Amino acid sequence: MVPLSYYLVLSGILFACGVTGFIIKRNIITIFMSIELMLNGVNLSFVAFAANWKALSGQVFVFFVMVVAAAEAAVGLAIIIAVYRNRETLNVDRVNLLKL
Amino acid sequence: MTSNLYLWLIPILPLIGAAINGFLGKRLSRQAVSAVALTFSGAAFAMALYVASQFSSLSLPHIETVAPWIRAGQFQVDFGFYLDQLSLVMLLVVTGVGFLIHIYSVGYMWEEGGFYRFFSYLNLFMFFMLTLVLANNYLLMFIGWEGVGLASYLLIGFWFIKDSAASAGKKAFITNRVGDFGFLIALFLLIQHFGTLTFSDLFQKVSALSPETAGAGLLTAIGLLLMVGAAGKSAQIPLYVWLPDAMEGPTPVSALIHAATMVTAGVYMVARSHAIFERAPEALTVVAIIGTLTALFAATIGVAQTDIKKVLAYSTVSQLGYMFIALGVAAFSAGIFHLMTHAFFKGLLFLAAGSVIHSVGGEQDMRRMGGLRTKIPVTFWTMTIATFAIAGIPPLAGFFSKDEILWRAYQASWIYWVIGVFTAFLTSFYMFRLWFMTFFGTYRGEAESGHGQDPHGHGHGIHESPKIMLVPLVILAILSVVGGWIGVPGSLGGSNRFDHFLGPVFRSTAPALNAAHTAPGETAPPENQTEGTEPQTGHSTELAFTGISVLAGLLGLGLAYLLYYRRPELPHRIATSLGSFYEAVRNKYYVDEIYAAIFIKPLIDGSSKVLWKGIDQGVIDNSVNDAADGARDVSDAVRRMQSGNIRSYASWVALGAACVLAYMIWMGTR
Amino acid sequence: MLHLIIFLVFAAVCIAGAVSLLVQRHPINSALSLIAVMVSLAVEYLLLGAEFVAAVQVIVYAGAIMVLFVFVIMLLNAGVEERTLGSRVATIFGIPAMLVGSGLLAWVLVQRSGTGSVAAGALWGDPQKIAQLLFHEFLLPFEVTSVLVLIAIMGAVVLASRPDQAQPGKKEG
Amino acid sequence: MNTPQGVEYIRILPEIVLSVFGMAIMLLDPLLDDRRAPRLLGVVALVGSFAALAATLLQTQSPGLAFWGMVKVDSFSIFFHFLITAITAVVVLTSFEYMEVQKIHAGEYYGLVLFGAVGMCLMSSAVELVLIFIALEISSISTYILAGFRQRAAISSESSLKYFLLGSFATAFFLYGVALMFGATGSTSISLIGQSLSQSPAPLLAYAGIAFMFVGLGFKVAAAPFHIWTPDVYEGAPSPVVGFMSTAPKAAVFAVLLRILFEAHAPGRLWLIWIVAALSMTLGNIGALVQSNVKRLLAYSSIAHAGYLLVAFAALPANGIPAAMFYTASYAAMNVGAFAVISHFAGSGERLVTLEDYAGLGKRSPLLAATLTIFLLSLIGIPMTGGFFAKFYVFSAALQANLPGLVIVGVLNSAVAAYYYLRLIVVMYMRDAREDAPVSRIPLAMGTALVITVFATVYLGVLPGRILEYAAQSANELMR
Amino acid sequence: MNTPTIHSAILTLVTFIPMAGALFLVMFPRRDREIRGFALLVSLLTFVLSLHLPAYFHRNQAGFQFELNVPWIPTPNIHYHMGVDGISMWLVVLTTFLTPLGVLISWKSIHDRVKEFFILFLILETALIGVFVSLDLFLFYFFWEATLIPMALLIGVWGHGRRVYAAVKFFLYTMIASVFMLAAILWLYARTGTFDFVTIRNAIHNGQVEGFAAAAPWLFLGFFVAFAVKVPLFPFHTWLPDAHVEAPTAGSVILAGVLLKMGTYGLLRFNLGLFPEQARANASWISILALIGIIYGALVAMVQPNMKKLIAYSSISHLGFVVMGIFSFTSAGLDGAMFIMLAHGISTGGLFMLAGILYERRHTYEISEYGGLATPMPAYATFFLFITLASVGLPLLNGFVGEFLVLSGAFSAHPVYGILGATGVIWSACYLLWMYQRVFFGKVTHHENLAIPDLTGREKLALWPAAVVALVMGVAPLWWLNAIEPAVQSALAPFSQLASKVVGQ
Repeated sequence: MVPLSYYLVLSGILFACGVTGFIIKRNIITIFMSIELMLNGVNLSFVAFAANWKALSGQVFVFFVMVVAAAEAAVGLAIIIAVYRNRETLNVDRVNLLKL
Repeated sequence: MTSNLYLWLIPILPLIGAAINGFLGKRLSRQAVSAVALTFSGAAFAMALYVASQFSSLSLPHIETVAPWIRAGQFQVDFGFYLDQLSLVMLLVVTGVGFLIHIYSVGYMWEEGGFYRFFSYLNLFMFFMLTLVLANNYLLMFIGWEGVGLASYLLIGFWFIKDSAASAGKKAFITNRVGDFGFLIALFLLIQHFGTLTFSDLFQKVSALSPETAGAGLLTAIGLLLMVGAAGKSAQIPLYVWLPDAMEGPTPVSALIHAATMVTAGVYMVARSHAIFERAPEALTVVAIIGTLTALFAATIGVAQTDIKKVLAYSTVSQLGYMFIALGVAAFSAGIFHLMTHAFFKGLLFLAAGSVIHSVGGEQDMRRMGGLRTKIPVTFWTMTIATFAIAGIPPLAGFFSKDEILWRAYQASWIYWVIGVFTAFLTSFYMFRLWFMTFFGTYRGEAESGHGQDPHGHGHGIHESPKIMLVPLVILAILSVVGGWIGVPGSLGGSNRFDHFLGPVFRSTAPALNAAHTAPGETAPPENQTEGTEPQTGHSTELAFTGISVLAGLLGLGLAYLLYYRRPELPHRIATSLGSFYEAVRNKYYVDEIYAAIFIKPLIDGSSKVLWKGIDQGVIDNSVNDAADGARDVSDAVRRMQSGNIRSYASWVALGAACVLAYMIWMGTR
Repeated sequence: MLHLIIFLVFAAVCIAGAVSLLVQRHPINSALSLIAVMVSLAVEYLLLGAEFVAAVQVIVYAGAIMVLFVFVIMLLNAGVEERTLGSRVATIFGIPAMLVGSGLLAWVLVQRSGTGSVAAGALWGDPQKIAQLLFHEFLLPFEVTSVLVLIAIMGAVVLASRPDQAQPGKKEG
Repeated sequence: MNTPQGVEYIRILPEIVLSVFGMAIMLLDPLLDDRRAPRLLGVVALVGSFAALAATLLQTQSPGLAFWGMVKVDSFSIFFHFLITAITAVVVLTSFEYMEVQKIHAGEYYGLVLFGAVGMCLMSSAVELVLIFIALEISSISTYILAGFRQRAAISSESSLKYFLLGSFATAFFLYGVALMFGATGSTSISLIGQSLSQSPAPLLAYAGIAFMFVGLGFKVAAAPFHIWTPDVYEGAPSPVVGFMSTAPKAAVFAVLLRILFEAHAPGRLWLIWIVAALSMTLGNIGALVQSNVKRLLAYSSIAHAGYLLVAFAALPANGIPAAMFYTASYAAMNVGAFAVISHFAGSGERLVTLEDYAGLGKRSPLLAATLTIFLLSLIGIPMTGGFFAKFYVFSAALQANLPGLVIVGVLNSAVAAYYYLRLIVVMYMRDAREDAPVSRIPLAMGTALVITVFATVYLGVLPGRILEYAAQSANELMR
Repeated sequence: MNTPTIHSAILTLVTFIPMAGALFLVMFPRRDREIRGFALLVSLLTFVLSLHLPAYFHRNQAGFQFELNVPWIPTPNIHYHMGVDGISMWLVVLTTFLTPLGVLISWKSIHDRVKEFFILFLILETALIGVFVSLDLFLFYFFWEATLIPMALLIGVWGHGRRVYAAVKFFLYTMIASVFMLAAILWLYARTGTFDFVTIRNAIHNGQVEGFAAAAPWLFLGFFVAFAVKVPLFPFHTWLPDAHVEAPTAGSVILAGVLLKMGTYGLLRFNLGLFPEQARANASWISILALIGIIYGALVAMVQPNMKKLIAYSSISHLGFVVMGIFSFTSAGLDGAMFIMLAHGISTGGLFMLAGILYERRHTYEISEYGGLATPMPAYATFFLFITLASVGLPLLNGFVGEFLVLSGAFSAHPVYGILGATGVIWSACYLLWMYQRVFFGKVTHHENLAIPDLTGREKLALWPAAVVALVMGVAPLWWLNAIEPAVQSALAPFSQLASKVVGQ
């Protein structure tokens, strides 16, 4: 018997960790991973709510999220490669040609 | 309206002349130009004579309304003309003297450049002056009022190459404007309280008011404001400063505008507004005081002037002062009488002076003249007549009018009389001083030294002026002799026809006279209740006073004779002994300098430094620009958000998200 | 009871993995810890009865996606990330905002999640039911995802392909 | 459990058409030789977008739900379909020249544009959060990629990276919002959510959900404080793409916002939107004041315009929704046009993008300058241009909702905004060109695009009635 | 000719013929001569057509005439509603009168981008006329804004020295101010559902607008700010000198002659027409601002070293008279205000033309650069003197009538204002005559001025009409006042209790 709120809080924590990672990490790939972490958090709450509402659509939603995540991963990593090719760095703090 | 005299033609005729000369004159020959000018001014004069001939058959005042001019709400002003004895006198003086001076000018200006310009200006002046005289409402009068100002501006600045001339013109116009400002305010008051500016209705409404209520101040205020206007136009203290400078203009101009006609407009206007003034005793008193002071003040200055025209100018100012004394004591007809005679002899004086200047090649400084008596006899004799006339030596014109004024002034208050007599003494003194210095003794200058601007001095020595200039001199001389005889006071066995003639105009004055007389404190003899009807008693006293004033005149003559004929070295010693005072007098009491210091300079500096540089650029523009810069700085600050660093961006997003979340939760929990 | 313990254990693992993702200095370690998070999440899904989701989680996420990550990390042989202080904003605003936000969120979730608790396998998401949904109600999204994947492929191709050497690699902008 | 019938396919016909053409392009790409490829593929894409336009017209006959309540065709969705496909067509036109000048893979480019359009169209017609989410991702990802299309330019890939990372970041927020919404109502269908929210007092979770969804969508429309990515991304991305992604996805996202906020009766939104709108307008305009790079300048201006648009969201639905719809339309017209001019003028490698480069354009190419001037005037909001009526409707809607404060902020902002648009006009006409290099003559496709956009801008400015009527009617349908 | 159709169509014709001409110019003539000639033709045609208005105008009839009212945009309910009354009619004629002169005066002075210049000039004319004839608030606002761009471009492209600064300043001042008006208009629309001026006015007078009482002060201010900047009233005036100094001659002529009148016209039409109570409540401080404008403008004008700046500041002073007259709420004041608007249009327009003529010859406006010009160019000096005197307010010239009426009106409403305002009579003489003396009198100081050519026939052609009109307006003002009076009376109707104090009760 696990209270629903536990799951939700866990998902919230994961989401928060993802946000934190995005904010503090310097390596672009890691930042991207943090985004994935956020998505995982979201997924957890979807599943939890699905269980809560006895509505399978929640679980289906998770599939789509995964697909999207996969797609994003492909595109994102491609972009990262492109950037790396142009700038020879993976440090976001050094990727700031565009400013002001 | 009995019969239509086409009064509007009188002013229009000179205007046509002005237009013709102005637009075409450039191509016309001098003969043609002068012909046009003379024709039209002469025609105006003829019209005036015709009107005079018809005069007896008219029902006075004779009013002709031509067309409406301005209408706003219930307030309306027409182009309308107003003819009564007063305007008739003015009409004749203006057209007559004006015509003569036109003739004179043909000779005087013959060699001048801009001949056509001169005559078109001169005709223009005639137009405005006649409009002023014939107007049947204050606004139309104001047209003429401003118009003559314009004409004088143009004519003073006729030799615009000379900066002094240009400045003098400007000075004249602006000083007049100051006066007109008062005039305008007076008009506004009239409009506000009487709703009309047309003389007939207006005076009707005014007459309804009794002088007692005048203490309420409305009429007094109006009167004072009108007086401001008059002071500007007629060169009274404190606005007289422009007139002496106005002598920069050609001499005929000085004669016509700054002696005979325009400067008397103020007198005419006050006389025209007698209905108001009579009900505003305080105003009248002010008029009298201003007149007195001006008369004295100007006379003293005149004593020390050496420029022949300047002397005449100051004498004009002081003579105008006389007229205002007359008005101030409600002796309107006397004032007008003096106006007329003064027009004759002062016009003559100027023309003669012009002839002198002409003959000595543009020299105006009396110290470089002398002994001209024999060389230019006609000028000399006419000048002599004029001088005696202005000095008030019987039986010349000036004597009667001046005597009349003095007598009436005495009736009001002895102070006026004393000052008046003293002024009369001064007048005759400086006039004879001029006379002696110019015509007697030995010639002190050399004709060849002509002023640059006045191309008369080429070569040939002193010569009498051409006929065309002398004829007007002679005519005016005659007038200066006989002009006074139409106003011989009863005391001298005359019947003062002039006074009787003008009587009807001022007859409506009964209620006010007490106030007018009692104002200065001296109680007037009760029998002098009405203008026009001379008191039967008191001829003896009047005669005595007449004697005194004549005496004063002769005294002046004597003194001048002593100082400037017998012992020409004396004046210098006196001057040195008087020292600084004499200096002050010579420099016209530094009035111009004072005005410059307390009005003009602060105004210019203030506007330039404080208003323009300070407020306009300093405060307003700067604040606007600062606002712009401020925006730019803020913009920079906003741009700083764009550090270009993804993590910062994410932080902003997170921050925003947190805020939104907090807000929504707050909304949800409420 | 056991149920709760399992949850807590794997929740702990989850959080530990997440934290280590943050603290690890080398991308590979971060990736590995992320995998740990995902696997333990799969267990949580099982606890919630979403067996199919759990399976997919392990296969697709932990398997495919993370492999991709690791591959890229290797490809670009990303080293230990250096300590650069490119963004003061992040420390001044970002972290506090994150803390506040997550605090609020947690409060909401605890306060008003509006339910009691869920039993193990409260809702049994077996493949059959899922398939039913996926191919009827969610048919359109399912089809549309194909477009999404298509785009992803194209994008990867375009971006990852070297720019043609028409004018040899000069950088602009 | 029955299979969908034909009419339901008509209800997604535009999307189908677009994706079919997209695939066609991908198949053709390898078959053609590189010289002729761009032009041909462009034509295909153009045909495709026009076909989609036609399909949209076809839709008007058959409104209604489809695919188990996933999509809903109503005049609202048709409006946005029409708008998006039109934008796509124009963007394709503007891209012809660009392809050749910049030497970039035409095939993928056009394919991505069309596929992106698919996502956007779906967003405007989807009534189910799952579908909305996927459609959103489609449009976003395609734009991420498009942003990075100038591979040789470092800034391009950087902008793509920024857009991508931050975009996914925001998507995560949106997704979390959806999750919470699902948790609050147990459903992901907007209509059902609407019902449950309108019946009982909304649970706190719903508020949180709205908050997170708003963050995600707000990011996509570049509303402050989620706007910061915009300038960088716009500056780096290829100009036609900027013209595309600053209008079409925004329109779609605004459609979604409208549906979520109004159709789902999202609670407690007024002041949130008030503040966000005011913030966006102010930050956007102020930030633009000192920009010297034209693309950046327009990026800031687009932030500001998002703000104006949000003003309508604060107003009452009855006249707020039509105002917003009209605004998206006119903004699309003028912005696409403006970026078309920019991309034509920028030349190869997009070198000429600073204000100084525009000096003397009035002399060097009067036509181009005049066109750009029209767009700028419209952006300022001078009467007789679409921009004016857009602002006008928005503000009057706000006034009818009794929000004078917001209107004052708005009008002041539009006055301030005049300054920086004016700067560009001033530079074009009143500065002398540094070098009088004649601008390359405008090719046919670009010319057509400019004509269309100019016409649209002016038409919306002179006879806005029809469009607004339609918008109002669709708003009523939405409310029902 | 005299059929109702032409009556309803005439305004549209007058308004849009210049625009049509501009479009034609865009396409056809190539050579500069043709362009100029065509522009002149169009403007003259417009002028002739506009004479139809006074010709068939029913004097002594209030209300709007030559009305045309057709729906334009259903939502919002915008009508194409045009019409003139005695007030706006003359301003239309003024515009059409000044435009040909502007074309003539810029005949030679504009040599590059001639085509664009005249196109913009004609467009500007259309916009200006539109402002005066439109009775639909939206239409009004449209034309109002439409005047902005051509004017700014005229200044910024064909101006001198700091033209860009001036143009931007002009644009921003007006733009920022007019958005407040837009807000006010929007509010009215939101409450009444119409833009029709007459409808709104009646609705307000019948108190059918809910929440009006509370909003009225702000609405009044909204309109007021927009107009005050245009006029320009004292604190908002600093854009004017810059704009004038930099603008090309024709630009200045139109700017001073017509553009400024938009502000005073707006005050008269909208601030008085829609918010009588507010107008009366705020009259005091507005009049004081006007008063400051009169004196301040004159004093600052006196010390300007730059001829055009001087004239610009003098306009500030003159427009101060207008505002004072308007807010005296007396028929004399309003009549006078209207009359000054027209007179100032003619005389100041003339002055700017003259200044421009001088600039063409010597390329400077610095007064110190001149002196003694009366000798080399007498005809020019004469025209200049004449226009100067008209501007000084010499009786029988156009300046006087208006000033007199305004002052008497202001005086009867509030003596102190009247008196202080009347000092303007002195100032104007000071600065103008001083300037005249410095430019024309004395010896020629700069040798390059010795050979300076006098007026050419074309310039005379441009100056004569102005001079003649100035004279006619001074001699026969009734021709204008007759038409103005009824409109003024109806404008004053709501002020009846004040109107009882109208001069000459």
